[in-house]
Amino acid sequence: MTHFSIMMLLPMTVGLPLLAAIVSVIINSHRWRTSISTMFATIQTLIVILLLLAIPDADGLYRYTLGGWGAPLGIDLVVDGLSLILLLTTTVLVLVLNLYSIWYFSDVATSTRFWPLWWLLVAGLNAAFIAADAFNIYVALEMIGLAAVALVALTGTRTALVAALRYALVGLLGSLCYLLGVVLLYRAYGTLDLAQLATQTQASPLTGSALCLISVGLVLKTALFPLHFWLPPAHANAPAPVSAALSALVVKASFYLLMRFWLDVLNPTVTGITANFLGVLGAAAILWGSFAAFRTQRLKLLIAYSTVAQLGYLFMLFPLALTGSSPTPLSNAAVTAVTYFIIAHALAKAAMFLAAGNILASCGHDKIDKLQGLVCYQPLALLTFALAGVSLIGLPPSGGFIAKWLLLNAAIENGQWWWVVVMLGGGLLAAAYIGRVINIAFSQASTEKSTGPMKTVPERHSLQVNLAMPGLALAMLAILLGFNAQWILNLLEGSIELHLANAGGVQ
Amino acid sequence: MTQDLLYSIAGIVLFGIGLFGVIAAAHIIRKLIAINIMGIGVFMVLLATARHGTITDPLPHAMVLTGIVVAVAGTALCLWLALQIHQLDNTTSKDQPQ
Amino acid sequence: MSIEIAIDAVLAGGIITLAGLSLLVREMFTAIVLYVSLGLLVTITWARLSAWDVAIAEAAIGAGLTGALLLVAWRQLHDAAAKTERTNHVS
Amino acid sequence: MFLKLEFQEHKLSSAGLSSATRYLLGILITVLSAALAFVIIRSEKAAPDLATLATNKLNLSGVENPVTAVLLNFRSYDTLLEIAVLLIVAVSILPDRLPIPAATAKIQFLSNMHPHSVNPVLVGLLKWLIPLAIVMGGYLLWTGAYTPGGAFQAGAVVAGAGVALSLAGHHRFIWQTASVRISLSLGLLMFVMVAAANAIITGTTLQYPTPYAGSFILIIEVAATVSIAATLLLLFTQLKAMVEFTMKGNNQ
Repeated sequence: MTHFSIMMLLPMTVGLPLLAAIVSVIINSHRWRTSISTMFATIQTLIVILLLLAIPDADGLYRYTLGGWGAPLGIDLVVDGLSLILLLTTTVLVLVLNLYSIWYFSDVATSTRFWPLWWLLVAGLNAAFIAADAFNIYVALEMIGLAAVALVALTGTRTALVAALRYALVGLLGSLCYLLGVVLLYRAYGTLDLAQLATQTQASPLTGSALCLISVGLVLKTALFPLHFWLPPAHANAPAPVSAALSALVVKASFYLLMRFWLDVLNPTVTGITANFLGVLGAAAILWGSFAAFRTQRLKLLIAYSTVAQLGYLFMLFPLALTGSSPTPLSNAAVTAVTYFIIAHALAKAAMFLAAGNILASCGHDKIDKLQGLVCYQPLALLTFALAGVSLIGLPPSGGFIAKWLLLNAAIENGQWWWVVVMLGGGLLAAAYIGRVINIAFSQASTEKSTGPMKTVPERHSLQVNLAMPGLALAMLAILLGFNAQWILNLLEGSIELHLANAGGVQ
Repeated sequence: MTQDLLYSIAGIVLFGIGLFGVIAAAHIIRKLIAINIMGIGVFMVLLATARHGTITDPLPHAMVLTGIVVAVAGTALCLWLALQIHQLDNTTSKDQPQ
Repeated sequence: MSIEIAIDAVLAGGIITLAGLSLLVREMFTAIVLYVSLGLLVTITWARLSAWDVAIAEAAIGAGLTGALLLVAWRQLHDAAAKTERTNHVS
Repeated sequence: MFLKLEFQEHKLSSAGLSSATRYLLGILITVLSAALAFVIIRSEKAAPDLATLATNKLNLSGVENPVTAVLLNFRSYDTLLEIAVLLIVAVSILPDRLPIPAATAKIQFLSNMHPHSVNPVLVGLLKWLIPLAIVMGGYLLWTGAYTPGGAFQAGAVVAGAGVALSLAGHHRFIWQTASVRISLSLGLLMFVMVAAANAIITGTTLQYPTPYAGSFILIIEVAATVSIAATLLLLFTQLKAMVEFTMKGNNQ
């Protein structure tokens, strides 16, 4: 019976956010809406923690048959260590961003739209992380895409609306490419269930085309280097908590799906050349993204370009896990490293966007050159930015350091030293663009008038502290992740081994 | 040449035409028409796949129904965004000369 | 059987032609009208593939509503453009 | 690629691509499409196992139309998420709430207004059309269990009646009322509620108890029809309302 009740938690990870969205559409009171959201966020966290505690008993994998029909006809939900880690990251960030948004969206007009869309986005993310059906993933991707677009448009400025429109077009294009790939798979294998596809796929031209289409769709949504053009304006012009969620979670959802298709579902069709191709694009993303971040004039754009660069590191996974002399143990090392990287980047980048949101709110602009003396009137935001920056650069005590160290290790053991050069270079460039901001923020203001805060600080002081705390907490978490790495590493290593083994085993 | 293959190929051609249009056209309405044509192409391949002689597979039909609704939702959101941008442009361009 | 295939071939050819035309014509209004007629041909195709549910939905939502939304949006963009042009001309 | 978006028709430019790029793009897409078509011709199709399976399980689904069975029983989770997609668009297009809560309470969804011009033919037609559309919607909804039709088609027909009503000009829709927000989210709400109720009754989310499967599906479909009709009508009237707003603004 205990097993039964734990299993019920899995569909609830989608059902609860949907319920929260419905309640926030119907309810008209701002105060009620925020307290109910906080309640839902807390319950969601509890559910994911319970799932996390129970998963070793279930041999690392839950499968839930919705409607009782079972895989080929019905839809299943699957959660393993990897998806649980992503669910946990999502739920922790949702909890923190929820608190931040209560203060950030105290303006009623925007908040009536924000809360329903926010919860629908969370529902879509959770649905994508636990999906086990190719078409179901399409619907979840559309949910994520459209909700993200609507959230970006909340800013209401022309730049934000144009960025949202471009994001929407790219999202629709990506989903259609993905869908055509799924259609080809259905044509060839007569099933949509990922586990069944994984057992049946053989290397054939049709499966290869399907992999290409699916990858193009998902890469477009993940914003890998030559297809990243839509990301910086969309992430830089959204409201602060939305920017944080977009960079930390939304692009990771499509990357997670890419991971599942390449390492697991369509693995037989993957060749070394295509894996290396993705790696090269990732390397280009690291260099180009960092360079663009260094050159840009606006703080939020800098952070967005940094996301483009950091996404490049994720794509190191494909050459490291899929090519090389002894693929089996090393592939796990690469997967662990990349998953660790996803968590570290999610925490640091969310913290950074929240800090930038506070700076933007208090200065009325985020032009980097005019941020002199920031340390005097926004010390907490700057501290958050610096701590998150430490993790992004990959300096020793942080989560980012462990993530990069694991990646470098995997590359060296695999004998692919050229990726090491790129990754170290990316770290140096990150130090350069983050150091540039810190340097200006600590420098003395040349003239009082041009640089001082627009609004008088004292009357909004309590609100300012409230707004600073969530970001600071996330930045601290990003650092602390480095101190307590072993716990997550154990969970990851155990579960990913099982995940890959189970992919072939479940019929 | 069977009905299945004929419509599968036609679907791929429509997908290609739409893809070209969505990249090469500049006007937002043209881009949206192109995206909808791409969608029709995908649905056509899917519905052709559903035909197995006398047997017709209902799963693709349900998938296409879902796809049509999602496509119209996406189109409407894009049009709404475009009109909002347009409205902003109009009000500012009217304010500036005066 | 061959007549059936001929009908299908004509339908598919018509759809592809309309799709190409709707992206090539200069007038946006014509493009939207072409897209709606494309939707009607597609509805017939779905019926030929014995997807009756899809055919009804395509006629109502795919061709009908999408076409209406496109037209309404086009009219606004067009009217406003004509308006600004006229005011610019007067001033 | 998407760096340039145009909203003005008289600038018939082509996304900033040079004609050489356009030709290259055209050739590239043609080659890729031809390759894909070739691959499809050469590869074999899977046996229709799922179609047989769906037919065999049809009598357990509570409906006789296989497509409705897939949409609302076998793969109802997809439909649930799809209705959530509609809610996303509805929420983002919904106009801002009125500032004074007291005033909102008195306003009803459908309110009378004086038309700019009366078209007797249209009004006469509407007297027939609207009841017919409602009956037609109900019929499509009911018949969806047996023959082609269902919530989406019924919702579209009812929304069509609403569009005709708004075009006649005697009525207008006020989207700021609480009843609108309830009808927009009703479909998703009922779906989630039914899923939760099933979890309690049968122990599995979205698994209907077999003898009542048809009734559960009908409950979901009725609620979904209301939401779909409301959402589609909202999409149309909101895009159209922006036209009237701009025209008024320009005339002043």
